Order: sequence, then structure tokens, then C-alpha cells
Amino acid sequence: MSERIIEFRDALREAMTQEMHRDPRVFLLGEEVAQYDGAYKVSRGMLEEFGPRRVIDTPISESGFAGMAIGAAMLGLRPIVEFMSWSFSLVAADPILNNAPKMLYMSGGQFGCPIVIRGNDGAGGQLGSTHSWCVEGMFSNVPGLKMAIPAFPDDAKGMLATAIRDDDPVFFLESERLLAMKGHVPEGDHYVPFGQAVVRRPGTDVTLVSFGRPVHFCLDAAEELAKEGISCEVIDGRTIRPLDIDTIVQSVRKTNGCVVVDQSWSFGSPGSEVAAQVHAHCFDDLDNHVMRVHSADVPSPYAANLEQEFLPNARRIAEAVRSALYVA
Amino acid sequence: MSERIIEFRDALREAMTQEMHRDPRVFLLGEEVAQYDGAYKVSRGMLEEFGPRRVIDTPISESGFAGMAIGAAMLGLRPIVEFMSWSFSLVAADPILNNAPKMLYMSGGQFGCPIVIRGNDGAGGQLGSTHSWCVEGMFSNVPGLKMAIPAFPDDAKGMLATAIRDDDPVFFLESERLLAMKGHVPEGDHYVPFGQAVVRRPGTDVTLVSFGRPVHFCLDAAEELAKEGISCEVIDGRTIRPLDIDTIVQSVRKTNGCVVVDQSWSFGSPGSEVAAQVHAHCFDDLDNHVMRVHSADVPSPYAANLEQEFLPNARRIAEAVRSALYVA
Amino acid sequence: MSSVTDPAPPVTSGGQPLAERTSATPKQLHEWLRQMLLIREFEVRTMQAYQDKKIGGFCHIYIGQEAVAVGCIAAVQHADPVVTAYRDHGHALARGMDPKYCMAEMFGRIGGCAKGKGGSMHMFDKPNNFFGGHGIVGAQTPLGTGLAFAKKYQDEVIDGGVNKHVTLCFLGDGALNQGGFYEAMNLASLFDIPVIFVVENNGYSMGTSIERGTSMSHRIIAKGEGCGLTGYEIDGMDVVNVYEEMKKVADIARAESRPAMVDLRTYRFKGHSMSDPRKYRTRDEEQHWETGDPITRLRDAMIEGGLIDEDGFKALNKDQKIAVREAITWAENSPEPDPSELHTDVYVEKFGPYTGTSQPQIVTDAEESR
Amino acid sequence: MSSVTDPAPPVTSGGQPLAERTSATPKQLHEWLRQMLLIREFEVRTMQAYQDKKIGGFCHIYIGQEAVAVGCIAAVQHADPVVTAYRDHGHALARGMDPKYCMAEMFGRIGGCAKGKGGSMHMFDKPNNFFGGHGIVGAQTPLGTGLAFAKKYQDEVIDGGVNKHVTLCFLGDGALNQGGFYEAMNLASLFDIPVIFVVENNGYSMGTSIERGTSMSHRIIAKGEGCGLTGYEIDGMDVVNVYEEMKKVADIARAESRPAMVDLRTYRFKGHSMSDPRKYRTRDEEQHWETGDPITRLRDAMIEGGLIDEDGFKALNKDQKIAVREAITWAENSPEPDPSELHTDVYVEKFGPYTGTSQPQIVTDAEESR
Ligand SMILES: Cc1ncc(C[n+]2csc(CCOP(=O)(O)OP(=O)(O)O)c2C)c(N)n1
Ligand SMILES: Cc1ncc(C[n+]2csc(CCOP(=O)(O)OP(=O)(O)O)c2C)c(N)n1
Ligand SMILES: [Mg+2]
Ligand SMILES: [Mg+2]
Repeated sequence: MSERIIEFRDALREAMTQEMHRDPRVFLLGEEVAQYDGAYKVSRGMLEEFGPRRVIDTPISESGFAGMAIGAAMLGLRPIVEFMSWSFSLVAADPILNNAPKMLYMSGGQFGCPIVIRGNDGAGGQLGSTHSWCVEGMFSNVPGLKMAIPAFPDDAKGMLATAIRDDDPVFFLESERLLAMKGHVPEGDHYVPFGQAVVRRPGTDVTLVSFGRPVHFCLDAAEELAKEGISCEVIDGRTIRPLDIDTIVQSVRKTNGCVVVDQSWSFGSPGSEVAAQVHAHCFDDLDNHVMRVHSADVPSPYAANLEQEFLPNARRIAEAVRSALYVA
Repeated sequence: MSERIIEFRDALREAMTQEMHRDPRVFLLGEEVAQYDGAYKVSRGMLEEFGPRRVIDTPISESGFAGMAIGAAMLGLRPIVEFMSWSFSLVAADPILNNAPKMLYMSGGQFGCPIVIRGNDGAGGQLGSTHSWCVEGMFSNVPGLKMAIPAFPDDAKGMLATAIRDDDPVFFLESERLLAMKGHVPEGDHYVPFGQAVVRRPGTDVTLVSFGRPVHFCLDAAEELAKEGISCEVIDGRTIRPLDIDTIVQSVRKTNGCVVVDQSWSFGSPGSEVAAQVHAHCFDDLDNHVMRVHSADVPSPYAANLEQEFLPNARRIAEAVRSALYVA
Repeated sequence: MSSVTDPAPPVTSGGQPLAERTSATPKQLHEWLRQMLLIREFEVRTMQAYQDKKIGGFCHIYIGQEAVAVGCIAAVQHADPVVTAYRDHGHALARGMDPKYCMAEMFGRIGGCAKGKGGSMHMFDKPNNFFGGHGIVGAQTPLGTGLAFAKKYQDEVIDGGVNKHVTLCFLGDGALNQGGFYEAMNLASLFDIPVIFVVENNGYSMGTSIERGTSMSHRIIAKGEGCGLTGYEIDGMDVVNVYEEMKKVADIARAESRPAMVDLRTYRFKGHSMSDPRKYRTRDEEQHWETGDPITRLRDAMIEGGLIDEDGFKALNKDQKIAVREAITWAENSPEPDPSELHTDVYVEKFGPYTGTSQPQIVTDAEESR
Repeated sequence: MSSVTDPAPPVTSGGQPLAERTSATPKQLHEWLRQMLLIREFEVRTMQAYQDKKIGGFCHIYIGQEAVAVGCIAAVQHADPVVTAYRDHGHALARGMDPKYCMAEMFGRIGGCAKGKGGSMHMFDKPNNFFGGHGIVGAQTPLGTGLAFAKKYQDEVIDGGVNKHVTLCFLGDGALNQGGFYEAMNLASLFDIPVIFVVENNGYSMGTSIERGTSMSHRIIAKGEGCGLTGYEIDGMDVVNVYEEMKKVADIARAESRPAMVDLRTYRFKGHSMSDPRKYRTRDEEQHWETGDPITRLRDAMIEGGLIDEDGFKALNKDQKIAVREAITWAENSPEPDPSELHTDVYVEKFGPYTGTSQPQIVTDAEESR
């Protein structure tokens, strides 16, 4: 196991270059991915390495180039589409929701769509309401797609490599706020299977379930709460579709308490889904109902103080844990 | 109270014409709404009544004409946008989700967006996967919009009239399968306030909660179950945003059981939201966890037999009720 | 000035003897006549089956436009991808789909090309390089750019440049108004992608005549020109003309690896879908176009050229009627999909309730016959 | 042939004495110079504040393009709506927004035009008929069509035809590639809506030069022509020229109630946003454009025409510096929004946690001063 430490963004790139070396059908396209090295430098150097036929700058036409990639995937290529931000995917909602996840079904199994769509998801720093979408709040509703949301650099590599090899369409949600995070990332082949959550911190009093960036908020809250003598088990769901409900249920059966932390808006979200499923599976195990911490149910504000309050921050998580444990 | 019986589609039209007579700022636009009288004849005769300046045929440019209507609403007009089907709203996802519900917030309260967007939602008859979207599964996640989904002709009129008068953007979801349904509809002014669910059938053993067309599936199931001696209380939620959780909770506190029936896909849906909220509010009241009946978690199939199985039909509801009551 | 509902096309091309107008062999001409007769008969029986409630959902009939699908598809190679919108029976059949899979699909049976999961608007035929059948207006246009992109990528990046392919992407005149189409053209132009956007300009999108829905309706190729595409205006009621013109267009696109836009003037003889009373157009206009019936036109020209006689024509037509009757019988006998099919073909990889894919008969049969 | 990164514009217009080139009064010319100086200074201080981390998020600087916003907005009436993209400080100021609301918005303070909820990309000013500030590329273009539609509806359906308005809808060259823009043009053309799409063609969308992202980059007005819009190509580095040409365009649009598309050649002197090292263009190219600095150009012409002298210019510039310094002080002193503001302005009508709307200071002040 390598002890090498690299950034989240480099881990993402490693997955892409590794798979592109392995399989000539894999290529990358998106705005500024080639000559500019990527708006967030995720694809730095890839143009040089693979040339302009396989690392392709597109105009600002998300609907067009996502649709184009889907057509290419029907024919057997394996495109990686970078959206500079998932916030810009709304203009491409039709191809990515009506075509990619349904092509296999509508064609009776003839044409799959092995595509990866990736980019920043969730609040950056003060980007305001149009640029801070957590698309998992909406898109996880749709069958036919898979949804992965890594929280650590090693997963960034291992899950993206898995996504590229996957024969189904994968929505891959990165966080701009994590791109500079450093961590141990194995060199060489590294695949993280989908549908397997992982316990990031073991604990006994309550289970915290989260996905992506807020996993770190949970870890922060757990650290704080430990000082109060509250022991939190923190689960990183890693993929939202498939959802590894088993790992979550196993933990809740042990702790008898659950707080779901989801950066999307609350209504009809992955958070409500996990809450509903935990209630269904752990009806006799829970000492209290599942608590939920989400972004506030308002458009994302720009002002720094409002944005901080808006996010499912560690303070709000700790409050929810205390109230789950009737420690108020 | 009028005893006049008219069709659901006529009730919708009555709301529009009534409001257009009242307020010259109200106008209707959409594909085939004028000369063709509407693809589903909802706007029959309106062109003749109001002329082409106020009843406007648009080309197949959902993104363009929805965006145009939003711009007009910023300036104080009150557009009614008809999507022939909400399934076609995906190409317009950006204007309807990024602009309409957020304009007020992003402009610090300066520019609201008093728009109504309406059209068919959910499965018609064998329309297949691209034409059978239940957009409430995704769009209810988004704050800033209201979402109304009438199940009966009188509500069709009263809720649409309320929507048109409302100062906020309203997503108004109709069902093609209900357009020909007949019922008593009051003549003259008739407004149904948002955020008020209604008990469609009183009962004592279990609460069925639904929205839109599946309310009828619930009533069918309740009828069947009555024969088995099971008494269902059926709640028609009427609006999804605002959600009238109080009425639901009140009923569940009485029946101690709850089945949510939601035509959307299950994951992160209004159904999971209601289940999560009921668990939160009725943790000590429930004899069993909340059961959920949804459309199958697959793209909508065309074949008649598969589509029947796909829908949250009365048989599947009855099964869920029995299992909620431990009568298996 | 309007050029379409202003009924012009039935007189614009043709006239001279076939031999002078085309390089096509008698065999090719026979084949086109056969295909057009097959499509016509198929659609007539489809309408009946719809009325008999054997077919559900939305159903769009291709009668009147047969020369477009047949002529265009004849002008390209079998390996060249084809993709279209929801009015797709004609393209599927012209591409070589056995009518039985096509009919069974509409009957919602397991023998349908998509196992009954897609229906009339969503025909797919992998062995024949036919990529659907797409229900959202305009959605197939970026896909068309993508198919052509992928072929070029395969040809050049993977296979080292031995082959050159073009892609046919059909769209209706109503789809001209979707922004996705404009993006598809811009991308194809920027990346030198050889996709031909064939606008089946039948003058109407549902009840909206092209003048009411589309700016520059008298010269829609200006839209392609705005993206640097060469445009062509072609009479689409004469299959020989369609073939000859499209062959040139395809040859240029293939040789230069450039996209193109074609305005193919045609007319749908029936309503938009099965429920359309056609109040938005006059009986006069319909009759004018009916005098240009593409089947009559080819038949008459072939008779005149001594390539077929009345009896030969009748026999050919009868064969197609038999083929369609057999397709219906076959469809009727094909079972409904098993309820377990609800959960196949959602994901290739199995998990939870999903059971992976199972190959449709259209693919199995093709593999066996190879 | 490329016309933009091929550095042409700094020499194309101007040259003759001001008096021969424009009907503008000395007062107008002074005002334009003032506005351009204000914008320039505002942007310089904005960059500083961003570096000092007083401003967050994305921030796009307008330096170099001042003549566009100032000249275009001067060419229309105050009641004519204006809408633009995220590079919007210049338009807001040219429209008359007090710089203090603009700066406070970026500081995320309650005194900001949007109470700090929108930030740099989302400036709004109702009293000045300024409709944003929109962050999604191209999204403002259907809004622009809608604003113009609404004005026309109000003028004709509600007010009985006394007034005629045009709408200015600004967009970047990168937005040319969004399908929404094409739909916005088509609708405006079909419905005879007087909206002017002003493309601020600065040759780049982020690091992508227009040739790499946009087909027909040497003649982008062909895209408008595909929708029946008359197109105009205008040197955007000379405010007098912008004003004169845009006045003609606006007069025609107003009189004929028709949309138009304008290709306004300009250049952003700074990076795309605050974090852009500008490796995609040469220093040579930048210098070429800098020689055409719109402020220098107007200053020199005014000096030549005897309309201002060096001292007068310095005084004017100093006044703007003072104004901006005051704006910064004001912004700094404006409080952060109260946490309760999280739940205002989500819905007009109160329910649940939502507390309705509360008027921003920019509107209150305007109402009071009336
Ligand atoms: C995005 C979208 N909007 C609306 C529809 C409904 N619709 C289906 S076909 C059609 C008319 C299309 O006309 P055209 O493109 O000319 O094709 P034609 O029917 O003439 O073959 C409409 C409006 C749709 N399927 N997709
Ligand atoms: C739909 C969408 N895609 C991508 C972006 C990210 N983005 C912001 S600005 C920009 C470049 C736009 O260039 P242009 O339109 O020429 O305007 P300029 O920056 O030159 O003023 C991009 C790609 C976005 N905001 N919206
Ligand atoms: Mg048509
Ligand atoms: Mg630009």
C-alpha cells in the first residue's frame, strides 16, 4: 500500500489517465479541459499526454456536448464528460436524464450508455444560488443512473476508476472545496466498488450518515461531541445509487440512533430517503426518530455569514445529535 | 353551491378564463394552446375569447418560451405557461429551476416571479419512458417554488385560480388520465388555498396519504379493503409545496398507521419526505413503520402489462396496507 | 414567402425519363419501390391496429414521407449510423428492420425490437445500425453528432483511418426550434464531424405550420449556415431525386468530414398522431400533395421506363401486404413481456432488484443468421 | 478569417473630430467619460478588495469594455429594460446604480443591491430598470426576450399603444453557443419582439478563443440572420461610435418592433475572473488592444475638440475615485445581513419558516428620493 500523498484533484486525474491508457475508447471532453488544463486543474497535462483527439475542449453547450457524448457511448465509446460545475447541468437535464439512464431500457437492452459525467457539486465559497447546486437532491430520484460522491482522495481515484469501467451511466459528484485536500492514494490500479459504504469513525451512541463533503462536517462534529462524552459512528455512504443501506442499518441496530447529514435541500432528498429507509429497517431499534441536517431550505445565499448558516455545518450536526440522544 | 357537473379540463379552463377576465396581465402561452385549442383541449375557445395577444402559440422551444415568460413575470406580467407534458420540461430545467424560484432571493426581494407552469404529469397510457415523468420526484426538492397537484375537478379550478393569483412561481401538475373526469365544480369565483390537505375518506385503521392521480388508486384500494373490514382514511395532499404535514400527522395520531402512495420513483421523493416527516412527528404513535407505494424504480415501460405493474396501483396499495397492519 | 404550405414540391423534380435522371440500377429501383410499398402497407395496418386498441400510446404515421427515409438511407452505407425522431417506423423498415419486430414492439410484446419497452416512438435496431426512435423533439440531434463523432473516433483514433463514415440524423421541421439542434450543429461544425441533419420538412409540427413556429421558414438552411454548414434544399417526394441528391451530399460529407443540413420538402398525408383531426390545413392542400404521392411517382416512372408493368407492381404490392400480415400475426403470437422484464435492462450490472440485461430477439436472430 | 483575436478594432472607427462624428452634446460626452472613469476605478478597487478577501465567490472585471455598457445604455431610454450576464458591474453603474449598493453587494452586506444575497454576478436595480446580473451563461437571453415581450404587452395590450420600448440584452461571445440564445432569437423574431441582443464580443470565453468555440466566428451575425434578425458589426472600443451606431439600431428596433443582433468588438483587459493567468493569449495582443483603451480614446478626442482639458480630466477622475472610496466605506459600514434574512425573499407569501419579502435599501432610497 502506497504511502504517497497527493491532492484530491490529482487523484481524479490519475484515475482518468490510468483508464485512458488502458482503453482507447475512453476520452475526456468539457469546457476548458484541454488547453486551459481544466478550470480547476483536474485535467492538468492531459492534453499533452493524450492529444486533442482524446482531450477535447468544448464550447459552452452543455446540452449539446453531453448529448454528443451519449450518442458516442451508444456506439461503444466511453466518454468522460466534465461539467465545470454540476450547477451547469440543468441546461443539459434532458440528455443526461432522459437519454443516458434510459437508453438501455428503451432499446430493450440493445444500447447501453457507459458514460461518466463529473464535476463540482454543492456549495463552493460564496458562489450564490445559481452556482451551488447539490444535484443529488434531484437527480438521485432517477433510476438507470449511478451516483458516486467521494469524500477522500483515495476514493476519488478508486471510485472514478470504477465509474469509468462501469457499463452504466455514472453521475460523479466532486466538491470544489475538497479538490485541494491531500491524502494517501494508492499508485497503480485502484478500484473502489460501488454500493459499499464505509465507517469513517467507529462509535457507539449514534450513527451519522453522510455523503461527500459533509462527511467531513460529521467528523468535525463527532470530534466535538467526543469531548462531551458522546460517541458517534460516522458512515460515508460513498455512492447514493446504489445505496448501501445494509451498512447503515447494521450501525443503527448497534447505536439505536441516527442522524442523516445531507448537503442537499431537505425535501425529497437522499436525506429523506435514508431517513425513511432507516425507519423502515430499524423500526424496533431506534430510540428516537432519525434526525436530518440539510442545507437550509432556501436558495444558496452569497453573503459569507448567511452561507455559513445555510450549510449543514458541524454546529447544526452536533445540535441534531444531542437532540437525537435527548441531551438538550 | 353549484351542482353543475363539468370535466376536469373544463374546470382548468374556467380558472384561466376567470382570471384573465379579472386581470389583463394574465396570459397563456404554450405549444398548440391557441389555434389547435390545446393538445388536450384544455384551452378550447380561449383564442377566440381573448385573441392572439393573450393566448399565444409557441414553437417547440420550452427553454425559450419558459424563459421568456419568466422575464415577462419579472416585469410584472402573470404568465401561464402550458407544457404539453411536464416530461418536456427537462429541456427547460434551467429557466424553471434556476430562474423562476430564485429570482426573488437573488435580487434581494426586488423581482418576484408570479408565473404558473402547468401541464400533464405522470404516466398517460403507455407513453413510454421519455413521456411519463412525474417531475414532483425531482422538482419538489427545490425551494422557491410551490407545487400543486389536484386530483378532482373542483380542485382543478380552485387550485389553478389560486395559483394564478399567487405571487410566487407555481408548478401545477395535471394528469392526462384525469382530464375527462367529471365532477361538481362551483361556478364563479372559487379559490382553494395552498397548503391544506383534505380527508377524502374518513377511516380508523390506517392513513393513506397521496397526491394527484394516485389519490384515486387509494380510494379504490380503500373500497376493496373495506370489504375485508379494514378502514382506511384517505388524505389528498393537494399541494406538495407547501406540504400540509399537520393534517397528515393528525390523522396518523388517530389511526397509528400510515401508507404513502406517490406516483414518482421512490428514491428521494415526496413519498420519502412524507414518510420521514411522519416518522419524525409520530414516532410514538406508529404501530409499524410508514409503508411506501411508488412507481417501480425503473424507466416507465411501454407494454401495457408492464406499465400496469409499474404504477402504484390499488393492488399494491392494498398489499402495503395489509402489511402495515400486520395482516399478511 | 412560404415555400411549403404553399404547395410547391410535387412538380419540382422528375419529369425526364428515369434512365436520364439516375444511375440507380433496376434492382435498386425495385428495392426502393418495395420498401415504400412495405412502409405504406405497414402504416395502414398500424392505423387499423391502433384503432383496434392493439397498439397504445402515441403513434405517428409515416405515410406520404416514404421517399425520404428510403431515398436517404439508400444513399449511405449500411455501417453508417442512422438516428431519428418518434415518427420512426419508416426509417426502421428502410434500414432493414424486419416488420415483425417493429409491429411486435407496438403491440407491447417481448418479440418487439425493444421487447415492448419502447413502443412506436422508440424503435432500435442494433444489427442494422439504427439508433432510434427518440420521443423528445430535437433530442436525437446531439446524439446524431455523437454517433458521427464516435464513428470518426473509431475510424481515426482506434482503427487508424481506413474507413470513413457519415451519419444520418433525421429531424422534423418542428425540431428546428429546439436549442439542442443548434448546439448539435455548432459542435459538428467546430469538430468537423460528418453528420447530415436531414430536416423532414413536412410543413407542420402538430397543428403549427412552419411559418408560425420557425423564423426564416422560407429558407431554413440559413440556420445551418449560421453554424457554417452547407445547406441543400431537396424535393422529398421523389425517391430517385432524394437518392441522387443525398448521394452527393453524403459523398461530400464523407470526403470532407463536414456536417451538412438538408431541407427535404415533404408532407405527411395523415394527421400528426392518431388523434389529430387536421383542422389546421385545407383539403385542397392535402390533395395537391397527394397528387405527388411518392409511390405513384416511382411506379409511373418505372412503368414508363419499362422497368415494371402493372402486374409486376401488383405482385410486388401483394408481397408487401403478405409480409405485413405475417408481421401482425407474428406480433400477436409473441407473448407479453414477463413481469420480471420490468427490472431487466435498467442497469447492465446487477444489483438490488436489477437483473442485468437480456438480449432482444432482433439481436439474437441477427447473430444466429450470421 | 478571424476578426477578433486578430487584433483589429482599435483602429476601425474614430479619427475625425468629435463634432463631425456625433450629435452628442458636450454634457453627454462628459457624462460618458465620467461613467467610464467610474467603472474603471470601481473595478480597480474591486480587484483590490477581492485580493483583500473582502469579496468572495466569482468576480468578473469589466475593465476594457467600458465603452460598450456606457455607449449602449446611453443609446436607449431609462424605461427600456436592460439585462446582462455575470460580468455586470459596468452595466449596473452605467444604468445608474449608486456604486455603494454595488460594492456592498459584493461585500455581502445588507446594504447591497440584493442585500448581499446575490454577489458580484447578480446585480439587480429595480428603480433603474436593470434586471440582472445572471450567472448561467446564456440564461439571460430568453429573459431578455421576455422583458421586451412584457414591455410590448404593457404598451399595447394594457396601455393602448402610447409608448414603444426596446430592451437591451447583453451577452458574451461564449453565450453564442448556448441553445437557449438561439431559442430566444427565434421567439423574438416570430413574435416581433424589440429586443437587441448585444454580443460583447471580447474574443474569449474563459480560455477559449472565439474561433475555437464558435462556428462562423468571423461573422457571428449569421446566427442572427438564421433567425431573421438584422445583424450589425460595431467597433466597441469607442464610446461615441457605440452610441451613434446603437442609437440607429435601437431606433429601428423601436420603430419596427423587431429584434436585432449586434456584434460589438471589444476586449477584456483583465483575466476572465480573478483567478485567471491569461496564458491563452499573448502579451502582444493585449498591448495592441490596450492602445485602444476606450477611456484614453474619448479623453483624447475631447481634449482635441476642446471639450475638456488635462486638469478638467484629472478633476473628473478624482471625483470618481472619491465616489468609489465612499462606496467602499459605505459597504464596509453596512452590516452583514441578519441571519433571519436567510428565510426572507424565498416566497412573497408567508408560510412555514418563510417570512415574506423585505425591501432592499436600493429600492427604499429610490422611493424616498422621488
Ligand atoms: C421537447 C418536446 N416538446 C414537445 C413535444 C410534443 N410533440 C411531439 S411531436 C411534436 C411536433 C413535432 O413536429 P415536427 O418536428 O415537425 O415533426 P413531425 O411530427 O412533422 O414529423 C410535438 C410538439 C415533444 N415530444 N418534445
Ligand atoms: C451554462 C454555463 N456553463 C458554464 C459556465 C461557466 N462560465 C462562466 S463564464 C464562462 C465564459 C463565458 O464567456 P463569454 O460568454 O464570452 O463572456 P465573457 O466572460 O467574455 O464576458 C463560463 C464557461 C456558466 N456560468 N454557465
Ligand atoms: Mg413536421
Ligand atoms: Mg467573451
